[in-house]
Amino acid sequence: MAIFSKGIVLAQHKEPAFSRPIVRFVSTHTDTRTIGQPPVENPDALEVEEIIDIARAAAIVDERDGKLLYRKLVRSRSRAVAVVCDAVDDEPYVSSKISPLLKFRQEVAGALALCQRVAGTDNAFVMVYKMTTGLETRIPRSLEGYRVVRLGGGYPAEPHAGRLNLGVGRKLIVGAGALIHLYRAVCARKYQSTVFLTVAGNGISTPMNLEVSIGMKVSQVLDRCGFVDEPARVVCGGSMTGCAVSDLERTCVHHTTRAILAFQEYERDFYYNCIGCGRCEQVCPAGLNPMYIHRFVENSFFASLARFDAHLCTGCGTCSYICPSRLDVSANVAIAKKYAIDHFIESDGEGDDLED
Amino acid sequence: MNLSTVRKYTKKHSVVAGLLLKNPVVVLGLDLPFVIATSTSLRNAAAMSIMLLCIHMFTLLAARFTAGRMHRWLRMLCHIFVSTIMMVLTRALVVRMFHQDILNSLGMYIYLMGVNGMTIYQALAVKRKTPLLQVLAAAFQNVLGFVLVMFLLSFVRELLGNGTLWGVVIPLPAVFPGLLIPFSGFISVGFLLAFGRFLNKRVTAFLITESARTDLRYAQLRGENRDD
Amino acid sequence: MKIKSQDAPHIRHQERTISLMTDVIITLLLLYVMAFYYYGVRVILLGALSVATCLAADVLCLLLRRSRPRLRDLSAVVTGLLLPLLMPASVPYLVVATAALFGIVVAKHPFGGVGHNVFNPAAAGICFAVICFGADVFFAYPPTQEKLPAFGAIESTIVNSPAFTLQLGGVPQLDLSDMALGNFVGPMGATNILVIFACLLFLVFRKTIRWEMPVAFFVTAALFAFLFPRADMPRTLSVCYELMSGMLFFGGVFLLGDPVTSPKRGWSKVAYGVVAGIVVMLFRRYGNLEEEFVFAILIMNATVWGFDMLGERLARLVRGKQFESVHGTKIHKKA
Amino acid sequence: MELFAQFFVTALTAVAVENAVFARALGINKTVLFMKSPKMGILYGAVLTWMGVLSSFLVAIVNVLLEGRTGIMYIRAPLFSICVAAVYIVTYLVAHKWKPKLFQIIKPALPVCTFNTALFGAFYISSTGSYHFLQTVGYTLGTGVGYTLALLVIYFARKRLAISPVPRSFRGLPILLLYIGLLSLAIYGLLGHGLPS
Repeated sequence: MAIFSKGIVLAQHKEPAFSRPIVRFVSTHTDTRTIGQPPVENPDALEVEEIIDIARAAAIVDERDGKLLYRKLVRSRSRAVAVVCDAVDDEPYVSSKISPLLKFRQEVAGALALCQRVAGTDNAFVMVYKMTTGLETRIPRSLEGYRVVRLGGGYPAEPHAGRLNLGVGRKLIVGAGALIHLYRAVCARKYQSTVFLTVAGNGISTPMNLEVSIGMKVSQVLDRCGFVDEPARVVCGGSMTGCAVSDLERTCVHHTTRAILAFQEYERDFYYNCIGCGRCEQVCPAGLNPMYIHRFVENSFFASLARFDAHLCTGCGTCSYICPSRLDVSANVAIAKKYAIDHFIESDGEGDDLED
Repeated sequence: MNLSTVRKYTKKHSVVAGLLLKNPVVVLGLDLPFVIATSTSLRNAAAMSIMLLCIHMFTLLAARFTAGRMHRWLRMLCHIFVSTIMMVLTRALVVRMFHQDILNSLGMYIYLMGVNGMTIYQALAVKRKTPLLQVLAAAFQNVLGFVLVMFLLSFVRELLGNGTLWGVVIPLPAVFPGLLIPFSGFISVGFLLAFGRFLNKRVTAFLITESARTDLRYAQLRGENRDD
Repeated sequence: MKIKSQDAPHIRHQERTISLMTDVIITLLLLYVMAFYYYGVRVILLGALSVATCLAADVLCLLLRRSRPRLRDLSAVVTGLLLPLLMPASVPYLVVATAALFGIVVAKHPFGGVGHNVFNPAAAGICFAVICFGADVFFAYPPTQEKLPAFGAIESTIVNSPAFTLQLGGVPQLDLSDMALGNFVGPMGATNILVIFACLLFLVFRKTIRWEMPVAFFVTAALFAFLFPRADMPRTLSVCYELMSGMLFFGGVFLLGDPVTSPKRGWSKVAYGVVAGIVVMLFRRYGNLEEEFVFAILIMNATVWGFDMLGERLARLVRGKQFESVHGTKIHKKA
Repeated sequence: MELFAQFFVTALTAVAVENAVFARALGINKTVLFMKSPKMGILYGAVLTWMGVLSSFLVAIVNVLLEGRTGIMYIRAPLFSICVAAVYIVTYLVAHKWKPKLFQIIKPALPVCTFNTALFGAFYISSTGSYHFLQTVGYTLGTGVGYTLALLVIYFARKRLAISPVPRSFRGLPILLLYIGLLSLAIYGLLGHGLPS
């Protein structure tokens, strides 16, 4: 999306969580379980099928899109032109991909080598988000011999991760956490029992990156980091796309949980209706017109929605962020997207979990 | 649910709502041009009402006899001629009743009454089997609706736009001559219809609350009786 | 612990609609200061009356619509401040009140209130006032630098405005620097060209109005005036007079640039500005009144929907091309 | 030459300034205010233009014959009706006989657009304004074109108003009338003084 990649510049509140060491906060009886086989001494001797079997047996889920890693490997075996380690943390407060990447460099490098063998290509690199605000830890140019590509641009940068001009063909894009777990599964025969997530927000006393066991309650994680004050909102996921948690006791950390944010102020006041300033149209990275989609949905006027291509929405939430009237534009656009996919679009099944 | 209160008020309600909401002018949009353009003074309203009365009644009378005897489009032509002839005659009548300058204030609309939509379409709708009196009664009701809207609008527009009522000067602090121009006819018809709907909504809500209240009263009575 | 649920995103931009409204209000107050310098205290009274009428009508309509009246909703204030600036300083108070009432009660609230009005309330009110009270009341401009009495009848000599001279086919003998400084007869707020230009820069810088539409509008109007001067004068002089006289500059910034009644996409805005420029100049040339700008604005407001839909169609074509270039396949449509 | 100039000026006047719908509120009823599709509006406008232009030939002749006679107002209306009725009959029969497919299309629009106040209004204006032949034809043509444009404008206005939260009392006809009223206010401003009627 060359001309439509407008994007918005957000204040990245990644510090201090980004520079602090990653704390392991795991429950022991899940952490110690392993796959039945003995560990291999040199991973380079493994066959491609063995790697895929290990990935399947260790039940590794790519936190990037919540898909099983071995499926992606099978899809892209000896077909991809490049292997990309995705550490693009473009949402504010979230650094749960980039900071493990910087801490476990050997794991990432080894897993990248494995993925290269599976994909049958020698083109592999790491992709990070070019952060404008100054970080205390500087991001190296290269990481264990792999080139580190910095992805610039405004907020919705992750959709463009697959769109670097590496020539036509498929790219195998795997999140950093999944790579680390893959290497652990190969070398130490461990299940993926943990995820990396960021706990931050102005409601948290000590923001940090944690490695948390899957299935742990949100309340436990929050207690580990401590509150400044009673938070008004607890968000499971990124600050732009995450969903607010209503019951902390019954919500658990799962594979794709990137962050747990606690905010004090309550941001929302419905005061105006849309005055048609057109800012949402200016910032929409997909080139849609969220204002008209919003109005059509508000007046339940679905028949004429076909011309707005609501199914191209990437759900980045930029329109709601920019809206001066604090309207829930993105929620209505999501409704319109669902309607459009049901009524106007016939979905093509194949190849949707690999970036073309 | 106890409907006695509803029955008590339904007649008034139907009068209030029916005249404004079941009106051929505002519901079927018939004769909107005349209502919009010529409802600028009570004289105009009276003249147009008289003309429409004569034209409409006589044309529907004719339609009652042409019904079923000839083809639809030929019927239409007959009605057109009848209404045009009636227009010419009633025009002379109106000029005799009012002063000559009614022609200037009405302009070409007085001629266009010969092809007004209400007469043409409702004459086509007349069936052969329907009794004559019923046809005439329906026609009279339609004309009544037109007269009502005409007089309401022209009252407001003449009073505020010209500061007079039936030519008599009413001392007002300010007049708005813009109200005598067709665009304010559009706007005032729109507001009149909206006001009618608003009134209808209020009356319906009042009826519902009233009947609910009477329900409550009856229930209490019954409860007391049970206690005895 | 009390947790409120809310849709994403959970952080919002700090800019608020009320800040957009306050930007416009600040610029309008600046114009009021200039008008006060030229015409005296009557200007302030006119503005206060207009704002009060607009607010009262707004609250009344909101009550009738069974919704909570919000006094901090500043859109009515903007309308009320706009109205007197387009009128001569000697205009009776009744005219201002009538225009305000018409704008709010007819042009704004029946169409759905703030943000949904098809026609600009201020423009509609001005149009109604012009038709109601006639050109001799509305276009009777007092000379500048004359302090008008606050109340009572105004017996001041009526001076022909340059717009009137141009409409008669004459050439206004005015110094251009005087015109730029606003020292010529005309609507009480619309003559301070330099101040309005500063306001335009401020609003564009604050992104309250986008730059495409005013630029396209003024360029088109200037080109039209350059190609077809109304009287025999140098073409550049014709451009200056046409742009500076009457309501054109003021309206091009504040009435045409009103975000509610203007297209949304960039290219729609450009096309809208171009067509608006042509229509305004044609109205000026062939209209029978001295200043036809507001009527042209009303007509253009009716076409915004068409411009937006055309812009959507164009954007859809571009999106299809993008989709093909990225995914190699067409966007699948149900038959 | 200046005859044709007058022709075009009269036509343009009838299209824009003295638009039948916006300036004189002629030819509107529920059928044309609530069109199903823009095609329908174009059909109605086309039929009205066709009937108008054809009958305006006869009407112009009638105007010439009646020029300066006394008692015009008694025989003018019947004569106009006869002219339009003659064109109506001819069109009906010809379409019915030779073009049955076309006839099926225009059948619903034919009576509505023939005996239409917009059409007769154009004739009366051309008669009272004592237009000559070309002016009469041009004015009728312009009226037809302006009527078509007005129907399209009204259709798209309804589309626009469908996505704004109009108060319930104003939904449908009232808000549409307000819309037309404001547009007609703008057009009246272009005219600037009273309408000839």
